[in-house]
Amino acid sequence: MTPKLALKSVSKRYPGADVAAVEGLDLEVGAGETLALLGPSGCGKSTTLNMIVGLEHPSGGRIEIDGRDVTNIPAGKRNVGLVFQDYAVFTSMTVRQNLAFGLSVRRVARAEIARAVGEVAELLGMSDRLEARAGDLGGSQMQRVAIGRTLVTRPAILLLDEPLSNLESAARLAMRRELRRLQKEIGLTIVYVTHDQIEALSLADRIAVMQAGRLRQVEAATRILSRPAHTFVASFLGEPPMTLLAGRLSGGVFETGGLCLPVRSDLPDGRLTLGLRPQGLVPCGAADSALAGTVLHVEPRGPEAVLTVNCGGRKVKAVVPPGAAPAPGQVIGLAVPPGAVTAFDGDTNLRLHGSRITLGVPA
Amino acid sequence: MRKNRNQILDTVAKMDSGAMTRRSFIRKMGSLGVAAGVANAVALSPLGVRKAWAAISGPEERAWALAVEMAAKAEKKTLTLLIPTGSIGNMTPYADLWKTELGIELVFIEEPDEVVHTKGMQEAVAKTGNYDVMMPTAMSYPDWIDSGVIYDLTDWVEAHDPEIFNPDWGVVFPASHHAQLYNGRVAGLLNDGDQITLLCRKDHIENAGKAKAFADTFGYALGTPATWQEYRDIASFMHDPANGFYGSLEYRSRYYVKWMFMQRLISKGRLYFDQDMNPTFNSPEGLAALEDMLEMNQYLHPDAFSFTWSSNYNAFGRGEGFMNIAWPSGFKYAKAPSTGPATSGNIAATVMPADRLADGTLLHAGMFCWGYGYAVSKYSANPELAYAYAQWMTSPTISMDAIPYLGGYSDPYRVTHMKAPSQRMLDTYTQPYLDTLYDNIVNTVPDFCVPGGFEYQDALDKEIHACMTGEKDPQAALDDASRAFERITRRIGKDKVQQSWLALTRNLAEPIKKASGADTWL
Amino acid sequence: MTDFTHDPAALADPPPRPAGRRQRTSAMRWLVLPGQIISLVVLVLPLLVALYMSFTDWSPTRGSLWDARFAGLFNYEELLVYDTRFVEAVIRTLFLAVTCLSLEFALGLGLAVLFLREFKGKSVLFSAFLTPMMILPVVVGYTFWMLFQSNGPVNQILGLFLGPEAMPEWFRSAPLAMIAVIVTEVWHWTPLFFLILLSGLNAVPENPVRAAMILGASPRQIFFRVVLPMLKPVIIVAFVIRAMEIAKLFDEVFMLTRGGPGSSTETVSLYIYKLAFNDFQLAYGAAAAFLVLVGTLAIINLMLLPVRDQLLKGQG
Amino acid sequence: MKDLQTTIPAVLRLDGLEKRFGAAEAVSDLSLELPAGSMTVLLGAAGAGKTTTLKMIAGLEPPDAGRIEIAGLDLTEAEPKDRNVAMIFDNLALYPNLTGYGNIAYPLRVARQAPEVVDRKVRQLAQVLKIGHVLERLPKTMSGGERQRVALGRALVRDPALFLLDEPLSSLDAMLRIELRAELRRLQREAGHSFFLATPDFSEALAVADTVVLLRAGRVVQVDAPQRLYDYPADMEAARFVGAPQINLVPARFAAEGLELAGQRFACPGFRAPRAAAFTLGIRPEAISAVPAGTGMIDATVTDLEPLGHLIALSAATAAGEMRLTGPAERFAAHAEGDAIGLVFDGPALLAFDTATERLLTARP
Amino acid sequence: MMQNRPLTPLLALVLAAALAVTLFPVFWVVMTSLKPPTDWNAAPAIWVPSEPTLANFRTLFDPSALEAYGLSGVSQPATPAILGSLLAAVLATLLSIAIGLASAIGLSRYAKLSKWTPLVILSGRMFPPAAIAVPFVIMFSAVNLIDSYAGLIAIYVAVTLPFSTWMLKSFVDDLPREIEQAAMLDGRSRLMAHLLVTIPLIKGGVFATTMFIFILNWSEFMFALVLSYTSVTTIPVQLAKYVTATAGTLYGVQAALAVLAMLPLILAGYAIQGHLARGMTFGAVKR
Repeated sequence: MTPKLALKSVSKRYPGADVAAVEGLDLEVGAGETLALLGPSGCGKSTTLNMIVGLEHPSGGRIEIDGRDVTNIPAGKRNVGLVFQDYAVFTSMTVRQNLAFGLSVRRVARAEIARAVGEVAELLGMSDRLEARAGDLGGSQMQRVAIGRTLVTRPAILLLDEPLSNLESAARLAMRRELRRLQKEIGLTIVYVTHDQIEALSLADRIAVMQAGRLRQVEAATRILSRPAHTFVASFLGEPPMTLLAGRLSGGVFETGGLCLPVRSDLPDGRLTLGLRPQGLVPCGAADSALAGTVLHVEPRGPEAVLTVNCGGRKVKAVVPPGAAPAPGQVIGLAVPPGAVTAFDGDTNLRLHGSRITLGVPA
Repeated sequence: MRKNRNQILDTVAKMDSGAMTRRSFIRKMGSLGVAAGVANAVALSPLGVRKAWAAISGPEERAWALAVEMAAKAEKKTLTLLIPTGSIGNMTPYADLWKTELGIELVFIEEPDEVVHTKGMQEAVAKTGNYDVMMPTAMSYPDWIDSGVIYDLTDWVEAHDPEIFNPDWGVVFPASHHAQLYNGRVAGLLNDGDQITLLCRKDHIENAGKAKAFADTFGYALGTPATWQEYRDIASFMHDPANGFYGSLEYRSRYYVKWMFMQRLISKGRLYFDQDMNPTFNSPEGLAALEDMLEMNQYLHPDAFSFTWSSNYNAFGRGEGFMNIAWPSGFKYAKAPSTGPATSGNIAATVMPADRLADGTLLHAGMFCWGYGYAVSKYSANPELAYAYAQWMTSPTISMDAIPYLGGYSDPYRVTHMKAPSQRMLDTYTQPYLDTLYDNIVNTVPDFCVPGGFEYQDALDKEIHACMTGEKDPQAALDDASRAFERITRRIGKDKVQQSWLALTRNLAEPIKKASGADTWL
Repeated sequence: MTDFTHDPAALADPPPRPAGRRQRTSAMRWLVLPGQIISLVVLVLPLLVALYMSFTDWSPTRGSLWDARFAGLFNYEELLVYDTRFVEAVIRTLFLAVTCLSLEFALGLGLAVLFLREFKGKSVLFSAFLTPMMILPVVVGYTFWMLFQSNGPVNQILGLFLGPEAMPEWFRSAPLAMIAVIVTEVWHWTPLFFLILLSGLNAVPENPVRAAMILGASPRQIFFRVVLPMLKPVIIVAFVIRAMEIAKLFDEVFMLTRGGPGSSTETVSLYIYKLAFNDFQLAYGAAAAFLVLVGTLAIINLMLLPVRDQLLKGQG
Repeated sequence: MKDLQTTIPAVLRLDGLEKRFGAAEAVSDLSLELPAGSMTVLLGAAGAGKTTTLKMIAGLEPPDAGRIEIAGLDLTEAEPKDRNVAMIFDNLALYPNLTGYGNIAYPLRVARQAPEVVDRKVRQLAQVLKIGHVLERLPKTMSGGERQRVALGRALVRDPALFLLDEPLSSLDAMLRIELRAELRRLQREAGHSFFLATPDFSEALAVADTVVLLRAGRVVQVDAPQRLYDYPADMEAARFVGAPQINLVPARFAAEGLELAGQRFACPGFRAPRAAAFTLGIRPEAISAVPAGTGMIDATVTDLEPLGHLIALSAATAAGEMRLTGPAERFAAHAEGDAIGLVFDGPALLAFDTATERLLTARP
Repeated sequence: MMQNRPLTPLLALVLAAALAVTLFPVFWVVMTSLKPPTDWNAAPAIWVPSEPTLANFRTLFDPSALEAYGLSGVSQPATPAILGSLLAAVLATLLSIAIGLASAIGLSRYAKLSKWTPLVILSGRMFPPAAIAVPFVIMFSAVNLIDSYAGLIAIYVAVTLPFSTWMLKSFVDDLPREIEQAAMLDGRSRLMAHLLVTIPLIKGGVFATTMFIFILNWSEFMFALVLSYTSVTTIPVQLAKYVTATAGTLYGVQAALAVLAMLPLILAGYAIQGHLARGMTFGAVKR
């Protein structure tokens, strides 16, 4: 089946810049799928988005929508909708005029516009605000207008550029739900750009993690946390993210800084980075694990608490229930169940697939 | 003037004692800068030479004596004069004398013509005392006196007698009255015999070919026009725009155009108001005057609509027209080779054209317009010194010397200026022209020298201008002007204006009073 | 376990009102005071004097202002009912405002749009186009007076293209003189619109424009339906500023036509000046000035209404 | 622990502080005592009056009423410079015309300290804050984190009695924010500074605070240790404000068996019943577990599953209204929308609120 | 995008024409200032002077300079007007800025503005000058300020004050108040914080405002016209006076004075080009 959207080794290089903003990007988005483009600011995700929508022209590669090469088709003719981070609603127009804009510039019949606008307003729960001036609306309502304005034109692909980042936290939660509802009801193909992993995890079917213009991993949202393909992904995702220990494995001992841990694994000796999932670590007696140390501090988070434990000079994070949290200064051990540790190649930073590794059980 | 004072006195004394023949007396006086006519009059005077000389030179001497006294007393050793731009040339030659002999420095503040009145009125409010002597036109006196910004000079005039009313060497009547008095009191001393006369190009008149062609066409001889009809005929005849030569130069520009109308109106025996202050120009005569002007437009210099006096003088001087309605200074400039390259030596001047009245008589009337004079500021630190300056500058002797300077536009106004001119005066104006001036001035009617004068003249000017530019038809223009006049009179107060108007019209030439009916007014 | 007291009893005695507010208001007062004094003495006070004056019949020929007779609304009635010259001047000034502002806006916008294009020497040209508005109004008036002389360059150029009939006497005909005034004003102040509109255009946020583009709008549709409406506040401010200046228009016309021919180019300012400083109908002139001031204020306030909040925030 | 009050001197004492802007009351009746050497967090939504409070303490806003005592001195009327407090503003307010060095040195230079002393202190601090490389640069060329540290340096260099931090991390990226807040915490602990930090982010408050002061509409709602704030919010609004996903609030009644929700009665072991018969029950999402249908306390239908990484937030329709619960992704992944499930509440964790006053009814241990 | 499209030849032509129209009057006045009297008002008009001369400029300082061309009667040098303009404009500008700065800081930092404030401030620019000129004359005569630069400067300060205050306020508003508050906490007094922190940080804005107020003061005509008696005069007033008996309107001399008058303004204008929009609109439009 033809993917709805395909990027084929797309790159973007700005004149005068040392590094490419986007380099060799290959990505496919299936029809009805929601893909989140996740990465820290400056990783190239907005550039990618602009290239998909046609605001920027790629320096190399091609972009296909429904199998059709649209690389040279101008924005506005690609049937792609974009919702901006700052909403970019037409503040001088009413909500109705905003919603009608995409159709009226195409000289669609008045009745047809009215119908489409009414429909979308209904969908977004804005029917009673149609005559309000868009400039007078609050953030989340502007957001709705921005989305509605795009939906009216029935785009093949909807691109959302950090749509929630300008909202207050309460509104953000509500809007996230709203988006999930819309997604379900309309069944659109969505590319969602964000730097907020919770949003990505919550809304996307698949997550594409970008760093420095390159795609690091594309993975189902449900699996990406447990199966990071790259140390960057491991360090970027998770709350708190994995504790990454870069060191060397030799003779069943993993040495990182001043910390030596016994390891049982099928890995060859050499440079190795181990990632410890904080949620996987279990506090235990200091003697019960080779991974032991003093509790530096305890950060309560409500339903849970984050421990920072100084294990031989390395700070290891673990998440525990708040009631079970040890006091700072206490010396504890951290048991490492097999699922809690991930191994990465010390040189390429890529995950070592299929390796089994057990850590920290004292010999 | 002062330097040879003793020599003049010596000469007079010698003549008086019989030690000198009349001929050598006149020659000697001439060499001392005294006009032959004056010398002759002095020599022939029944009063005797010494007394006659004293009568003429008396105003100067009394003024000088007062100046010496006041200069000594004065703490402020400067005398500041507010004067219109362009008039300074008649005054600067004496500044050194005042500085060296009296220790008084003359400071001239020049303002554009139309601003002098403004500055004076402002002084009424501001009371800065920055001006000692102010030189307004005669039209300013009523408002200035009412505003208390200048002195009523009557008492000083009586004390120091500038001899302005003397029939032999005083200011020519009726200008002596309408250009110096307000309600019968002296408000200022006239310094500038402003009247308009008609200048024609003698060389073109004397052109035999033209003369014949003209006579053939119009049935009378080509010459200076005697009536407005002739004026128009001649202008149309001479008009040759293809060669940059136009029938006449007169004014259609704002601020000047009203005079062209007022002149024509009085030629028809109408004054501006009747006895009860009703405007009189909204009448058949006024309409005829306007229509005459409209008809003349086609024979005018194209710049008529933007002329100021200086651009007018220059255009005429460059030879761009056959006739020009001009102030005497215009003649002065046209005669001087530097400013009138084309006209120097080629001017035939005449009094303003006349109009035939209903009864068939020819009415000669002239406009006395502008007419700068010296007034003394109420806020002056040294008012008597200022007065002394005014009397001294306008005295028969000094004024005779001052007027011919080219750098100013002061014009002859005393009888002696015209009837017994000095050589320099003659050189500047020529005797025929001085005679013309005299003939014209005795029949003059002044500007709106009544309270609110500037408002009246501006209201009239605006409407006449609008009519000339085609913006309004003549009747509408006159209606509007007349309405404006009624409003102005109402606002200022009818009684006040009327009193001054009647005082003014009482002292006009008899033919004019008779023609306008003013002779019957109370 | 708490280290904090949050004891309502602590409030049993209401604490004294602290002096902090005093301190701050006094800082404010001292900073603003000199400006207030100057404005009061040199702006408000004269205005009050003028207001008082406008209800009297004062003119210097009637002695001092304080002895002047109270005339009630006489002056105002005169002006509005009988003084056609005043009413004409008001209408003429309004006409000038509408004509000049529309032309300046259209030309300024056109120029600003040209400057959105990319070309060489843009910054130099930008400065060049701003030049007129930096020139003194009197100099502008004088310069155009020269240009419009009958043998001036304007006529010379007109004659070259249209023949000698097209070399009129500009200051001799009411409509032509009005055109000269309008041309002068438009030349002088189009750069202001250009400048303001260009700043506005450059400050238009990119995203709404991009959004419209993605929604399929043509450049033309984007300009008229998205960009211009966003410029509305800026446009209003420009109009307000210019309208205020036209209400006071004096210098250029004074130098150019002195209000002539007749009074066919006389603006309210010129007329008030004439009343006050030629006729010295000071009370009458003050009344005229007040009518103009009140009218201007009303109009400007109406124009400002939509952007007042932005002005307060100091944003355009 | 009441005796702590006597052993640890209060560095800041606010007494009945009030501030209004026009008709709007920004802060009212604010009384507080801040122990020295602690990290106190002023938590509140935007517009709650946090910044106003800090600025009043700093002397930048005069209070309309009340008293401010810093380190034992009544400084209500003192000029800012005489209060010996440092403040880090949400926009950092670095001097844009001074280098990093100049910014940090500024307070010392104003105090006319000897150049060599200034230099020593600045360099020392730069080392601690790891900003040696930006000392010669202007703020506009620095990254967000670097600017943040310079601002911190400018505050720290003076060693004032009290540090006021107004949302100091709000402009930073999520990752950087977490990194810096740990560092802030470390610096405060190590030097024993007194920090008063304002933030709208409850997770930040919980993470760093010794004590959280919850501010709402200019009034103090609750002053508590972070975990206690979460466990025992003073009222429903506080409960909603602290915690994500939000707490479930459903009308409930006390029943002989234990609880009555929407007409269903069931036992709820460990639930500390309030004295009221009818109340609003507050159930944290993590205090609900999903069990097979029919085996729970009440029945529910899954309406939505929202993956949140390690957790999944599950929305379920019940007779008492929609409830959200969170559970480990592994366990919830099996559910699908429309599934019938049962819900079990964790009795000890349940909270009861007065429906009318919204105040917490559950007794605190 | 709206930007970055190139100029088509047609548009380039339009631009060139617009440029010609914009610069022609300036060209004309400059050329006229270099023309000998014979070229001043010649018919047909002379575009480039036949024999360029600086005599017109010399006449401004030495009225007899034109006598070489046979023109006499120029009696007034422009020197007093130039000096007077400089004195009045510079002093009034400095005062307006100093007072305006204080007011701007006061208003921006400590005052609550009502919705009427912009209108009140703007109304300061709406007074028809003729309306307040008469009361000025009355009031000033009472305190001996008539015909003094002090009086003229007082008026200039007053009428430009709303402008300088509002414009400077917009610059102060741009500066986060936290910066000066930081300085206060760092040990500066309120006053010193404003003096040593606020003002230096908006010095670009202060410069722009200064230039702008200078432009206003230097251009002012009506007040100077009304209030000049004997000792006070400015360039615009002098410009209207250059008419003499013999030469009529002294086109060239007037043009020379006009050139001298506009030169500093054009320089000032270019120097603050970026802020000009803000200045012209009372700080309402920023760049």
